[in-house]
Amino acid sequence: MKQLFTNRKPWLFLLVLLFLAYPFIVGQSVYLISIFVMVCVYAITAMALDLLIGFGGQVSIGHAGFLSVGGYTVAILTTKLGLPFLLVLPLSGVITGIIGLLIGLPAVRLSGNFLAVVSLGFGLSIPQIALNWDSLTGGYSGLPLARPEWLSNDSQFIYVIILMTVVIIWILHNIVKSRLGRAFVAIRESEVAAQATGINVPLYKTLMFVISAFFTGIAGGLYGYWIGFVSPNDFSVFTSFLLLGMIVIGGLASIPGAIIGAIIFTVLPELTKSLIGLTNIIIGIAIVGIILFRPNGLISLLEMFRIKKPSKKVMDEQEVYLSDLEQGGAARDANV
Amino acid sequence: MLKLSDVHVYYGHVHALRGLNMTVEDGKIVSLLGGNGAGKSTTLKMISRLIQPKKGSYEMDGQSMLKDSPSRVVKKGIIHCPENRRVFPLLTVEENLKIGAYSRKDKNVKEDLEKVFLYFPRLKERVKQKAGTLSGGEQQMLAIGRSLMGKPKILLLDEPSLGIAPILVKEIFEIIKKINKDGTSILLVEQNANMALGISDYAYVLENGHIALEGHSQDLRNNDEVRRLYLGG
Amino acid sequence: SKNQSTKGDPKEGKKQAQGVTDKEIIVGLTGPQTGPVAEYDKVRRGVQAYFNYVNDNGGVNGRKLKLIAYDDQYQPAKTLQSIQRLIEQDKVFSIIYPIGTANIAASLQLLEKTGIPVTGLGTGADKFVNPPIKNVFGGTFNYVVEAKVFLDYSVNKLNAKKIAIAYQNDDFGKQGLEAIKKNIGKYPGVSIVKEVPFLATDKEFSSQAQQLKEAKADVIIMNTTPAPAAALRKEMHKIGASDTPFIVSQTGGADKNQFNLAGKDAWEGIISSLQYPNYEEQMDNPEVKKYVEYVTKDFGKESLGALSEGAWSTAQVYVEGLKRAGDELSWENFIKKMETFDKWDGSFYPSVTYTAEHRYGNTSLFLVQAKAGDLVPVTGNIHYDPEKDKIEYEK
Amino acid sequence: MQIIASGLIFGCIYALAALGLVLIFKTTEVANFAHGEMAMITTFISYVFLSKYGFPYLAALGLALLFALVFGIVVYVLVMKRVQSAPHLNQVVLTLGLFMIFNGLAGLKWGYQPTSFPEAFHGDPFKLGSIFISTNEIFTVGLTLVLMLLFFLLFRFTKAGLGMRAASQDIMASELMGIKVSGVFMGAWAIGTALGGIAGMMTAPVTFLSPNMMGEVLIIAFAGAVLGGFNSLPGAVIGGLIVGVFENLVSYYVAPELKIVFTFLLIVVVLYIRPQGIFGGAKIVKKV
Amino acid sequence: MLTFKDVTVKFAGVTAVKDLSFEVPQGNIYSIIGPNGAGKTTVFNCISRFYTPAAGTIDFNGKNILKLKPHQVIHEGIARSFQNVELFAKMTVLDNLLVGLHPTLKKNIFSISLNLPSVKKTEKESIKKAYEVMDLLSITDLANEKVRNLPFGYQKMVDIGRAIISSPKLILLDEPVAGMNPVETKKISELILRLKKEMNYTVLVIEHDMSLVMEVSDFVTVMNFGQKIAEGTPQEIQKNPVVIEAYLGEVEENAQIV
Ligand SMILES: Nc1ncnc2c1ncn2[C@@H]1O[C@H](COP(=O)(O)OP(=O)(O)OP(=O)(O)O)[C@@H](O)[C@H]1O
Ligand SMILES: Nc1ncnc2c1ncn2[C@@H]1O[C@H](COP(=O)(O)OP(=O)(O)OP(=O)(O)O)[C@@H](O)[C@H]1O
Ligand SMILES: [Mg+2]
Ligand SMILES: [Mg+2]
Repeated sequence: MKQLFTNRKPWLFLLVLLFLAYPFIVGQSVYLISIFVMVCVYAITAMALDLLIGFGGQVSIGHAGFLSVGGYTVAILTTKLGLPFLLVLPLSGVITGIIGLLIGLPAVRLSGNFLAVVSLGFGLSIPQIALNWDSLTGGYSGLPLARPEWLSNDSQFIYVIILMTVVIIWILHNIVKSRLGRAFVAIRESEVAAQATGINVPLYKTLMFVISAFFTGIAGGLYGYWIGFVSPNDFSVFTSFLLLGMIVIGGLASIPGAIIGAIIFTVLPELTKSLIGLTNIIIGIAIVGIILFRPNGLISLLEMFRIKKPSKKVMDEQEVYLSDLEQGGAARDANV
Repeated sequence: MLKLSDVHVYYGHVHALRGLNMTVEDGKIVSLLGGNGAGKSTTLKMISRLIQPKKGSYEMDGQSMLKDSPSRVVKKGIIHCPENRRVFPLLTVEENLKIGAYSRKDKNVKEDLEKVFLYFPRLKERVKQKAGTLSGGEQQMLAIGRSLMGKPKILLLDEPSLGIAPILVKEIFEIIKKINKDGTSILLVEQNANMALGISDYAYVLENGHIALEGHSQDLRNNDEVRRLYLGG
Repeated sequence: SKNQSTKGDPKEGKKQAQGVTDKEIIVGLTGPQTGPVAEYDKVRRGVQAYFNYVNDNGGVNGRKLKLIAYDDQYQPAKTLQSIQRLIEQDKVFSIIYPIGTANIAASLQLLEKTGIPVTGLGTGADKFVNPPIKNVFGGTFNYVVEAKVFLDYSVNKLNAKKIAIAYQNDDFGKQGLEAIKKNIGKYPGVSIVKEVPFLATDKEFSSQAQQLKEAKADVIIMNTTPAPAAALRKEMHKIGASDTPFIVSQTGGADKNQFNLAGKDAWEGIISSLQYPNYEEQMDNPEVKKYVEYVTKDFGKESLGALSEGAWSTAQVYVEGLKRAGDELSWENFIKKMETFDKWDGSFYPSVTYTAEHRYGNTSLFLVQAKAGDLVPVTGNIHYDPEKDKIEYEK
Repeated sequence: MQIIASGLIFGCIYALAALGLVLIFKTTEVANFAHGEMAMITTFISYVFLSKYGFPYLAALGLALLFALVFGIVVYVLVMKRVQSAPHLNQVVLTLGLFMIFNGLAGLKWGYQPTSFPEAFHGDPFKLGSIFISTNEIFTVGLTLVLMLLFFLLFRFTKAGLGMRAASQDIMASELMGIKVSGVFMGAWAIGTALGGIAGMMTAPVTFLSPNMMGEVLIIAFAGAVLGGFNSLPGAVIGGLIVGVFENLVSYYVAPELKIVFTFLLIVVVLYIRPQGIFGGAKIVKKV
Repeated sequence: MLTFKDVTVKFAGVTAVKDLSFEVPQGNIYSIIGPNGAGKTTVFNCISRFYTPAAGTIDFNGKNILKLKPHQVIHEGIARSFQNVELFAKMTVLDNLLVGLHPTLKKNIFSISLNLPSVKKTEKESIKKAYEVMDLLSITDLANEKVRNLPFGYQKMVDIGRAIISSPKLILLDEPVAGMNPVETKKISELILRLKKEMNYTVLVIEHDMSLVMEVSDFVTVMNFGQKIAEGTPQEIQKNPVVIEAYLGEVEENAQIV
């Protein structure tokens, strides 16, 4: 864990700087800004997902569902109830969080593929529900929504997004390096031992889901506000898969890792857009290549440059191959 | 006969074995002593080819083993009974033992099974129990029994007495003597230095990665330093 | 200079809009090229093929057409980004054939704000053409209109009383359904006896087939994409319920590939609609020849068919618009000239009409029936008049 | 009645797809998300043999399966083997990557337009009591059961099966027992892929041949298999059948548009009651 | 302090513990020994509530702990170590110990999210505490090693450290010195004695290494086939023929072990 906690400050600082600078760099180009926004949306989601999977060890391949819920919450609350932005955005998190709770409750009893399927089902169901609950969601034709006046200008709105993203990074970072984060990892490593050390496993598992859903919901909310329109086919199972990809190629259980993953998977398709029909192949190749050659994710590249005795890094790399082979037994007993 | 010379093993940058030299004569019992982290388990892992040394040579009967895969090594009759048991938790006791004989071609597996049950009657009582639910000691018995099922030419035992009741410890050492009499050479890693020296012909003492001391067990047993460091006497 | 013009507000008078030089006109297109609905990429191929044809013949008023196409994987957010990119980075003159109802809806704000001309919408959704949007011109045959025609035909020509509807549970399937529900009142004594939804991704249709069988309707109308149509039809054939007249929307029905999907005898008798010549029948028609020749040359035989034919036609209309706009290629003027289309029949489409208040484009089609592996026309052109909301059959 | 029958038949298609999935998981502990796409490619290969070279059905099937065996081995040796001791999630995501690559490549090579694929047995459906059924469907059902039984016995009673089960639990210990783990895994991938191929060729006539033919099917198959316990072959089949029938009942009696939702609700409920799945076997308390 | 009354634990086919009764007095070091599979670990697993007895009661300071959930046990002041070390393999030694402090720390999600001073402070304190424990076990230099990379012996120590760090009233140690050589064993024995003397913890030990048992125990209970077959002071036990017959084996041999 240690290397997750050390040397974080410069990281955050750099990020914030980059974020603030970006709009100036790209100027008024809505296109570049919108790529940036999508990066933020996915970065938040990826971090939230990483909290659940990377730290807590609870698989979810339905997170796209939470994104949709967040988006729809915003759309519905603004158009149908006309609530103000400052109230709606938090609410998108809260309501998604509540959904997360509902998913979390059965999830507590499950693990591995069983959990995967439940979350997958959730991810598949949300669009169907959105499609058929016309009265609430506007069905197939989706819901348009307008930003409040003071945010109608993109180059203003982007600062809200930057702010949200930075704050969320900071909060999540606080959580994972705190007692909570340790408890999550403990559950991932050994539920038996976790219980023996007084960690209320069911409670914490649910908590993980709620937190993760909460922030994902906010991301979805930002998305809704940005696009100004939500529809059933905004986020598919495929999105959930990509999210998995992001956190793994970035480096599991690492906040910067999640962010890197998000950046790559949002920008890469833009680069390949014009190559007729190659998008998926290229993303696929990226995933395979990175996992093959950087088993601990791209973040392990950065760790090389950390001010730290290099031995550690090399160790880490060895580990995956060596220790896992050795610990294989232990690791697998865990699901006995 | 096994021969290791100037073996260096690294875990990442952790230099676990630093120029290890040792030989295991045919038909002998050789014990390998040393404190925590001395490199005993690493040595065994290296012999059974789970770990590739950075440097050094490792020969069996004059031919190098460094090309072989673990399974090849097993076929050549070197069986490693690993640290912390590593029984297959979801397989029954019986299946675990059968797996022990996996690489054997000959037909008389049944007899050996009976033999193991003779050594450890508790296992016979529990043939159908999942190994994962056995008690610590029972798992240890199973691990030893499992490695015996492979009809080893050379048997590598990593702390066989770990978690075993005193009375059974004696039996296990008896068993070791017996199979050694039947022609199996044995490399024995033990924390219970006293008993290990008691049954072994020759002994090595590891200290962070290299041999600090070696000699005939009897001599080491009377060596003051060894008494102080490993016999707690 | 070009850069100059692009900076300036496109709408100002004579100035040429962005994306136009003396040498070329840049046109933008976005649609799925990969993923579940990658088949829609045939649209790009159709348009590109026609542009190639035009360019081979000297282009439009000496300007070559350059198509920039992006893969949006059918995700609204990506569609929006693609369009932003087309407008800002690539400085295209106009957008042609954007695909998907939700996708276009997500981009609508941007399109209206910039005012860039959009021709040949890749959706028949009513809301984009009615009420009209200044810079947006309909393309794909309006789902609502098609449904109205089907209903009318069932009642007046097949004199059906009991109608069953199988609809794809998404934007276009449901619009058809609603249109029929809305209009059924106009036909006394006619009623909907069953509504059976299904998903575009469904593979298994036994329950739908069963329900339709039990409905004992006089006519079954199905709004669908190809695969479900074939699958459902196959299933109904299996349980021996394939003799009721069965009308399938053009998207799902007017494609001979259906014969090999559903099986020749299962597909026999299906009625569907077409707006452009069935190329296999009309190889003698020079226009069709060109189409077949160019699509095959550039993208291979498998790219022929309804989707690329529609795209080709859309491109024809677009190019005609450019021609009419002449050398003054400002957005303003182009839009003005687009609005001069009046029952134009220079494209595959029977007749294309755009006015300030009428943006449907083509509102005429004819019905075909599956007979022994062919799609045989069973009506002349059927015209729908949006102003009067009337349907007239041409002999 | 017809509804249930058709449900069972389509359930068999899920089951077939699930078999290979489970086989690979049982040995390598990896849920192979590329399974469907590998099946799809195998099916295309067989189609090429059928249509281009006009091979008879059986020959085409044989050759395709041969290809599948090799395909599985190649995927394992070139990709999966090198991460076999990495965390399982990484391996799963890796298969997601493969999924995208295979799907994309197939699209480039064969295009996305669905085409029809011949059934193993032709002949019109006939009436069996109140239900319509075709020879081919009966064949599909039979095939599913036979294959399931075959591999079930393999795992239970053969030495190879024992080795596979051991390898899935503890790679290092298995190596020490003289089990050639990479060999075992390779076998699993080869056979699993071949099974997938069969599934593909049984699915294609129904879903039509196209790069996306397996997507949906595999997701449901996966769900069904997990419902069945995911490391049990009979479980995979039962799970597939349950889902198949349930889907049909929902779409006939309740709401076709919501069948996915209901199906997964069912799965959630079942798993809540039996977290290890129907055939998951009693969950063992971890011994500490 | 801890009272077992007629506790019986059954598993499919096996009766692991049968009508077992014993009482651990406050401030004592109390050992349970017995042949393999006698049911010792099962006793521990009942106390930490992983298993629930088929019959009998377990009281801790007069409170029935069978009512508790596993994670609540430690709040009563009962911590444990595991026989086959059960650590958080991919966490560092330090983090493993910090998790041990979990029950003692406040967990207000908001103050944590905002990393308020209160949180900062308690985090610092717990890290300090962790280092103290590591010093106690003289593994400080391993603080930032992942435990999975430690040799077995050290893992044992970390396991013990994680148990004692939350300063519980009762500590359960399951074979603390398995896999340690006599010298290291001595160190642990001394540690245990210090725990009793300096911090007056109560300790319940399972161990097969008689040298430790003889040195530290105030009282010993011997189990076999899930039942108590003898109890008494170490010396009594060592002489008890039943125990020798069932567990120790002839005396002269293990004279050298001690
Ligand atoms: N997977 C690993 N990664 C990094 N270092 C390791 C790994 N395994 C062992 N080591 C280091 O190698 C050295 C030798 O370890 P080894 O397990 O061989 O010691 P040992 O003699 O078996 O100790 P014990 O008697 O406690 O089992 C130790 O310093 C240990 O920290
Ligand atoms: N979950 C279980 N299912 C079936 N049998 C079990 C289970 N847990 C324990 N047992 C059996 O109960 C008996 C007691 O186990 P326990 O672990 O308490 O023994 P122990 O006294 O700790 O032995 P050791 O000294 O070897 O650790 C053993 O025979 C074991 O096989
Ligand atoms: Mg060791
Ligand atoms: Mg025990």
